[in-house]
Amino acid sequence: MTLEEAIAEHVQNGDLIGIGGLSFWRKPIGLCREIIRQNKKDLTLCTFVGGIEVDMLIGANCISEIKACFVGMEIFGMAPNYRKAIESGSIKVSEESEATIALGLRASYLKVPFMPLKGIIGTDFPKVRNDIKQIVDPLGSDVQVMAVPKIDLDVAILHVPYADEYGNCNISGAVWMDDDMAKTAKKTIVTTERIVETEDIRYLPGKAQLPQQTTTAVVKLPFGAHPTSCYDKYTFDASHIQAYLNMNFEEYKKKFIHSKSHAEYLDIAGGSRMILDILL
Amino acid sequence: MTLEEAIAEHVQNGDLIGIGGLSFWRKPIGLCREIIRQNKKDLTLCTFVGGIEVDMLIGANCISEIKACFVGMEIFGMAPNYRKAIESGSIKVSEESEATIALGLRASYLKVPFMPLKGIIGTDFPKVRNDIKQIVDPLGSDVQVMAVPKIDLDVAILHVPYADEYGNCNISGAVWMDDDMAKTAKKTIVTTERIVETEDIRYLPGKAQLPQQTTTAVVKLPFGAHPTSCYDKYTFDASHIQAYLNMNFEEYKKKFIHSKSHAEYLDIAGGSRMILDILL
Amino acid sequence: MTEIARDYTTDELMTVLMAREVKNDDVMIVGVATPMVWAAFTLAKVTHAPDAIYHYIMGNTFVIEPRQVSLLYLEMNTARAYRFQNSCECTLESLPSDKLTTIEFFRPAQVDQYGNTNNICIGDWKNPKIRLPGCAGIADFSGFYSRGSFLYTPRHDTRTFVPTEKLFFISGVGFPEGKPSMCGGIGPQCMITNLAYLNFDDKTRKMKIGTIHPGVDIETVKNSTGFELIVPEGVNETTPPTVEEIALLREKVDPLGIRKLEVLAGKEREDLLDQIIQKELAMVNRFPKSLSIS
Amino acid sequence: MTEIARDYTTDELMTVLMAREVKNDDVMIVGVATPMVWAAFTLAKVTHAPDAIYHYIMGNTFVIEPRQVSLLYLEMNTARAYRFQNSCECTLESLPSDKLTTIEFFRPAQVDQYGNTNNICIGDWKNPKIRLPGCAGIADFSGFYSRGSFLYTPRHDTRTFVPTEKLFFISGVGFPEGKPSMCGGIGPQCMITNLAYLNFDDKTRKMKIGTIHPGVDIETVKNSTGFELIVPEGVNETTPPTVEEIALLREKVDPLGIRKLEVLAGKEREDLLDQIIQKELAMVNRFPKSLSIS
Repeated sequence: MTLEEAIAEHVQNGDLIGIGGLSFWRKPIGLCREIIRQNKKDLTLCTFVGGIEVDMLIGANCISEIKACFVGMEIFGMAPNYRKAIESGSIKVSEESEATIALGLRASYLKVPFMPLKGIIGTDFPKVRNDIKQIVDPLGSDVQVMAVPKIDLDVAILHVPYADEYGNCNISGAVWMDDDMAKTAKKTIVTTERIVETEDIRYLPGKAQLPQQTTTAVVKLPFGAHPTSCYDKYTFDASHIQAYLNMNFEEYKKKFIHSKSHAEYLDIAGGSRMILDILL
Repeated sequence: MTLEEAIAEHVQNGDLIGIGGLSFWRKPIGLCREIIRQNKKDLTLCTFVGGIEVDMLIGANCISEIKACFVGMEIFGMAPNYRKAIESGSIKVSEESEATIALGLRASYLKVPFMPLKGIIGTDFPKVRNDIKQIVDPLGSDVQVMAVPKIDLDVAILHVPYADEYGNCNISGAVWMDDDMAKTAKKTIVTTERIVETEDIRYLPGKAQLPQQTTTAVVKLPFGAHPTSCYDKYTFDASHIQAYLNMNFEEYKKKFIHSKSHAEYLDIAGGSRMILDILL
Repeated sequence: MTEIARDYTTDELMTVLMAREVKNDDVMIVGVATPMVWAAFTLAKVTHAPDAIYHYIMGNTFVIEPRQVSLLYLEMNTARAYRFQNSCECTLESLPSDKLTTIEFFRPAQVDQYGNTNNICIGDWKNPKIRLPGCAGIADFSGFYSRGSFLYTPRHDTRTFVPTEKLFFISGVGFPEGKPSMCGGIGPQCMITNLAYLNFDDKTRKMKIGTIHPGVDIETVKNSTGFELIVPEGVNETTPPTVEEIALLREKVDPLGIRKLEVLAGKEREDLLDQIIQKELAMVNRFPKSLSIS
Repeated sequence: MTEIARDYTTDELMTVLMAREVKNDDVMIVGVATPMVWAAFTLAKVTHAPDAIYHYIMGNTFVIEPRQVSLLYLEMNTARAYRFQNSCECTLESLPSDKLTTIEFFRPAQVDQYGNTNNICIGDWKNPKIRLPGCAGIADFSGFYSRGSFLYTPRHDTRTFVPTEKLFFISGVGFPEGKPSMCGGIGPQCMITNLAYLNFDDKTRKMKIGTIHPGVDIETVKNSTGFELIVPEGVNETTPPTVEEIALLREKVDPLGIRKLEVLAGKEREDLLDQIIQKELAMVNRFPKSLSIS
């Protein structure tokens, strides 16, 4: 299956999309770029810690709502399109903490409508989340907990370093929410640096954290996380992130996203020199 | 710390004890034998799938209550002391499924009094567990779930193949509930086949599933799971299990447990020949 | 190669029937102390379901390669795993996944006409005549499986097959009061016994005769069942094992006959157990993988 | 080796003060984009807390070995991990453990007199003047830590230090209304700034001056704080960094000065960032471990 087909077939306007990775690390940028090229609309994004991928999708007007506990460009600054969209009220925010996302996915996984959280009590989260409710222990103690709602993803989009042709995937570094997203999303689309044989996965640390049963489509896409990192292959491309922040988004989109094949994109982004820079 | 000290210092009469492993696999038998020698009383046992270790502790009158989803001798038959004790009403049973234990520990881990379970609805579990309650989604859907209570262990007793001197532990095979038990128990006592250096743990598959912060005491005790298995060192000792089932328990206790050092026990259990038989 | 075998035992027939339930894209859950199930899955794997995956509870592992059924070395599959599941994920993973086409066989001590099962006790729970080992995850999983749950017992008699009111404890949900469970699974699919292949009526959800094993008559099946079994018009005979299935089972899949431990009792069982243990200890390659794929 | 350094910058003073909070048996949580915290933990590790363990959120890893602070290669610590935490265990693990003596530094955009913090927005949440990146796990963890939570900011001014009514969003719980959080942690322990070391009054739980940095006067601290700061009798001066601490920090722990990105702004910051990136790309050994243990 090609990148184009994977997005065309599996992502619908209005879907709740889970994005794997964290911050500048192992984000499925190739898939996000394809979503932009196909001009998908009204998506709700759910990601643990969002960065450039969220900012790009907002800039391209693909997003109507965001669920994340952090969206920023880390040490490089704020995420400009994200800020602008929220400050102007053009997208909705579901205010999340790490645990509301982790437990929301876990609730989906266990097919229960909510999970109890001892935390966020005393914060202002409940004031802006009318789908979170403080309840007393139904088993009779007087302990107060927060009931936080399940998160049922329509599609999870993930990038991994290793996958086999069946969709067993190995993530060399941190898994973060990727496995819970893969298990709970109705569809899971994975891009991978490399296709390996199933037998080889057993020798990779962590083995197949994502089993084939949870994968809907696998597309081989080396450097598919660029300009974010994909451990243990390459680190993030700091220069590209700086360039992104210094350009108007329309300009960026025209130069790097529109009508660009993956190879063309990599060439424009610096080609071999860039690749040599980021490789670990 | 010695085996004697670990049990004497950390296990109190009346404690709720979590036992790691599953069935005939990686049970902390050395620790259980020491509990019997020290004649601890009124313990409540919590284990996922119990076998000979539960039967021994019941036979030795250490137990007043049991929480497990299965206790048996597998292909070898029923657990005689367990059957006798329940049929005669001499110990209490908290009827558990796999999920009520898994979620009970998870609730403890998250410091919430209960967890919602979509399951066991329609079974007779709620009839014999008045601490489980069917509730409706507090967030407003009409979904029914079971609220199952947290399990707060006083002590977890575990056997692992590899540990460092600080208590970082690697389990070569399945982890089962061991990590959740270690994380949630007030105290965690671990016996290990081998002491390794922390740096070496990173090369073991799964690395340190139990981190040092959760370990209270580590005792080196090779063959400490005998007659159950300890992957990847040895399998279970089928002959010993057969012998156990064919002996009166008082006889067994006198022959194999009382006043026996670990080396003496292994010798009586067949010594080098037995060791050569079980080694993988 | 569909020549029918003329000479097979009950355990072999049952194992073959269980194998036939496996689909090529299944995840086959291998529990603890269920060698007949393991043998059935491995037989399926080396015949019609080469891509099916083992999920060994012993080890919490996903494994592709088939191995000879073993009593002592089950855990050695761990070394072949391409996936581990840590902690309670294993317990909870199978539970809700719509994406897994899981197949699991449960062996109840009692079963009623709706496929509700009991593995907890014989007699009143508070004061049981026999305390059984327990139901492990049956209470959790039986209502969830999108492929349904699968039942078997080599003891087709009126102690095992009882009307709901004599089921001492519902520890696994079938079709409670004739309705599907609230948990979204499609319910029990079949009950494979030493006498017949039973399944469930689409409307009433009550157990019916699917096929009847060669040499068994309908009256025997009815009389061995403690509730009224639906008997459709013109019940067919169970298709017996093929020569190839029996040969594979005996020579490759389970040459030590470990599956038979599930059907034997008493002295006969003790002797077989001793024999298996001694044979396994004497093997040089203790966990052979030499299974020819047909 | 306790000779006091005469020449140090604000980032160096703050880093040293943060390092001093680490105890030898701590698990030090290194977040993302907090190089000053990483530098502080590494300085602690190579001075008084050699057994402390890094928990890198980047990688979900537990690591023992100290490495030179890096902008581009933080994730390479992954290869040195002796423990991984999969999935949401990472998020939830730190949350409740009574057994972990975790130390984590949070950098709030706003903080009130009770140590409640805001990282969500400036202005009304519904219509913010500035949308901030978010609080990540601060909402979850700040109330739980048995060692308390630790705060820092290099921007000690009345925009950061505000009275409760001007805190636009409580995204991290300190001592709400002067009481400990319901979650069992002991609450904020200190706030380390460019002007002073602040902590909390045992009775009122309100912020007070602990020590004041060399060269800063009490009036400056008070005037830079948007609420009434408790000023105890006879406030001491902050013990400055030692020569050794500064040398280690500059030469071994963070020779590229990555920590400074947390205190600089505008062009100065841009230039440093470029410089760091170019230097890191030019390094032959891109993630040096050559840290001398004193």
